Amino acid sequence: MFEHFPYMLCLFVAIVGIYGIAVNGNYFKKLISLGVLQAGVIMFFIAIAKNKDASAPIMDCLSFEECEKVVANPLPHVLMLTAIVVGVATLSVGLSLIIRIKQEYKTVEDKELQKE
Amino acid sequence: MIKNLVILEMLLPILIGVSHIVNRRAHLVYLVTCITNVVVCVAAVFICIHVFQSGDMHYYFGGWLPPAGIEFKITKFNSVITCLISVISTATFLHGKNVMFDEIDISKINSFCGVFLICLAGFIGVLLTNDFFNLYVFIEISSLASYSLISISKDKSSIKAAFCYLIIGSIAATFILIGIAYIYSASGTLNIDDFISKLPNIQESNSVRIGYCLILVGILIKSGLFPLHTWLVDSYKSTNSFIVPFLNGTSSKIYIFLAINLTYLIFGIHYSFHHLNISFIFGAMGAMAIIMCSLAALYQSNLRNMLIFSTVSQIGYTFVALGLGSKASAVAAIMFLFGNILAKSSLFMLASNIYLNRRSYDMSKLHNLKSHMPIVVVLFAINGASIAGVPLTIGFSAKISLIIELIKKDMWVMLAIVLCSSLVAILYIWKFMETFLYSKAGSINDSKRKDGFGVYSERELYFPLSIIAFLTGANLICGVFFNRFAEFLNNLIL
Amino acid sequence: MSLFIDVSILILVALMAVAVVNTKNLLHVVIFSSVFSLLCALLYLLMAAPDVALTEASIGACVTTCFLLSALKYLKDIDVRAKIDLPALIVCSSLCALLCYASMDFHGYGDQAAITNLGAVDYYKNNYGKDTGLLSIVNAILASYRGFDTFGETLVIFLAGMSISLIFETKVLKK
Amino acid sequence: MNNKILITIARLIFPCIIALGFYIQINGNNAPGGGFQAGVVMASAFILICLVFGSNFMSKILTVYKLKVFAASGVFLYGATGLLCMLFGSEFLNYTAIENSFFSKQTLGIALIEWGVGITVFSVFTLGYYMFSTNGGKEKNV
Repeated sequence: MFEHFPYMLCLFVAIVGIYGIAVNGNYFKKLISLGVLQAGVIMFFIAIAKNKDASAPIMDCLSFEECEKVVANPLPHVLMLTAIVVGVATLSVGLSLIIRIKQEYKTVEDKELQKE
Repeated sequence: MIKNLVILEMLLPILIGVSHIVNRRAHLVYLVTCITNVVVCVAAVFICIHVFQSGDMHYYFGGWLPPAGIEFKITKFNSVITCLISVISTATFLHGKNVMFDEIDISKINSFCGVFLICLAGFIGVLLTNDFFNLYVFIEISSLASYSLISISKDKSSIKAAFCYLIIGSIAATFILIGIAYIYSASGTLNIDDFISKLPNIQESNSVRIGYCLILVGILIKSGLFPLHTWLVDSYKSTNSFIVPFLNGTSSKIYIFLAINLTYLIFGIHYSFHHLNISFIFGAMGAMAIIMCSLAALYQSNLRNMLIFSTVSQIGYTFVALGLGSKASAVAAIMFLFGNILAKSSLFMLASNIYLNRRSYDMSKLHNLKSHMPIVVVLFAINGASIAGVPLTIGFSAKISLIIELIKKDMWVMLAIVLCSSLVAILYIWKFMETFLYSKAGSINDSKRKDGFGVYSERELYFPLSIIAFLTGANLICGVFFNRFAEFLNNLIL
Repeated sequence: MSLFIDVSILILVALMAVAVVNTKNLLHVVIFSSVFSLLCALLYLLMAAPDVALTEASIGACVTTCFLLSALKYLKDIDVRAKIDLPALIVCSSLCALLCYASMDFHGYGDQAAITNLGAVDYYKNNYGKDTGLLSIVNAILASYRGFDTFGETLVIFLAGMSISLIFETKVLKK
Repeated sequence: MNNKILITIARLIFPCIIALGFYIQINGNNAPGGGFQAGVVMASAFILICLVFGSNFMSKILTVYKLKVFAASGVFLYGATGLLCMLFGSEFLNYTAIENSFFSKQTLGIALIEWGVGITVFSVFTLGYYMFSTNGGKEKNV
């Protein structure tokens, strides 16, 4: 059970993000909770890629046989570079929408915006 | 040579869309985008013919074979859907010149067309890709593009709707990403064909089951099934009426294609219907969608809201057909997909033309339309008939094959729901047809109408109406030659 | 021992995530989210992922905080703290329990005999030098083996830029 | 914001950040780095200028239109490299087709790719910050 503990913590961070989106009425805090959700998923992928006392997947020579060393799984790292950048792109588009909502409706609270 | 055509179909919209930032003349941008759409449509048709002649096509990016590199797999099923998507996007663009220049201000048209083309490329990528993570990247491209397309309109509530769509869409995409994480850790590969070959010996593990459910939930949110459809109603209600036919024809329908692909082709009927009982989920949510949204459509006095709610109820029909778990029911679902794409997109185009003439979607202002726009009323009748399921249209053949399947599985309650809801569908289509045909005593008659403040009479709209007539003709042809069409769909899914 | 360090940093990150979600003042939320990103970058470094750590530190901590702080100018700081919403708490905790139960099937944290280390990763390890001539396997995969993903991602960034300029330029003043 | 201390420090730091950005970009092959991180570091240099010297000064150097053209040229560079490989007869993004004696195996194609990504990321994040701080160019503060 204990060696699955990191996976559970990463999933806990993702669930805290979902809880934040559900509970917070303020659109700004919903967006930041969305960032927390995506960070949780990225941690989950990187935890899958970890090998016991592995070093970074950057080799010292061009063929793996010569400079053999325990290396973390490089594939999830590549996927997560994409996921981080996608998260920032969504966050910046959401932020510009929030600013326009604030200028048009004078408020960013969910309750007041539902009234219209 | 044909292999490079796949890349042309994918890359040309991206490069042209990116280059739209540079030139600022709106009419030139509009023209170039129309040409690009037509070229993509022609390329899609060529690929479709080639695939039907010589079987599936594989394209390995960077020359790396599947487990290492990314792969596009063009089968019969997704090449036909790609043709349909590009036909709808070409029709939206060719028909929408007046609507676009009326609704979107000139300075934003070049960025609008650029984002539109990248959105189209994203949808084509979602259809053709054969790699889980590449699927997530293209889902993210197409949804990020549709957030900004939705947020541009004269009505300020489109900004709020775009933000809600962004939050819900990002949660759905993150669910798909967690699902991919579970499937990757269980099977070790990201390639879909590789995963299918490894599925039999990892069927029992929980992580594959949870991964499958998470991806399915993400896809259901994005396809706008009943309990998760609020973002769809809000965003289509408030956005500019140029983009609604395109988004209705492509964005939610592609995720229905993904649902069909996931349950029937990747995981197979045995796994999805006997290992985990998803027929209950599809059936229950589909039935709720049909009941609630057809009744909601009945009480709408606004033409566009009625069409939106009838779209959500049509999605409900598709998922009821999907929930039955046999190949014939999958064919019925695809028929609903075709019918909804063709008929509902042309209905939304007609609504935007009516808006150009009457400057309002409200029923009180749409009286006596037949005297001003007779062709629009005729086309509305035909497409409305296809939605309601009147004979000689795709809607009818889809409903008949669904009813046959329901009788075979003797699900009488569901049969009752489908029958009475198609009755309700006829009612709400007739409600608007009646307002078009008869003029109310107190309604504004044509003498007092203020022509000239941007009101388009029908003479100026002949070309857009011919586009809609083409779509309606395709609808009718497939409806009339019902058995050949059904047999054509049958060999789509082997 | 290394497992103990990873878990302790993860607990710190989880506490910071709870802090980000439950704080009342918006300025504090932005600062906490920046600290959260920095802790994530440290965590990725410990999990032998320097590329992801560099990206998370630069994008997550620096640019996101700049965007959020410059956006705070338009919003007023104080927000009413949401009281603990019991139904949401129950749903989220049951979802968390479900996902954690499913993750019990995974290979153990750091287990080298995992299925994810076979297959495509073996191919990358054996001929990253022959094919691409780069020393860093992550960049070899990022640029050439899965180069189409990176192309899609460049498109996502380009789309973000276009959407920001589309959404903001409402009434562009004619020069 | 004509605070002397900030201006002198900004003048000193700016070239160092740009140099760090180029280092990360060029050394992306053999060390953790690459297009995304380099683009962000260079964008942070220009955000520093926007903060210290005000967005008026910034818009003199890099107007919104120039940044958009940079972003478009980055994606174009990426797509053109892929098409170049297709012209030489192999698949899209297969850099062995454009191999070069000076650059070893695929590093020429990969370098072009990384530069395209770096330019796009740099221009999008600088454009984003400029839009947020000046509300789309309408409130040009000092």
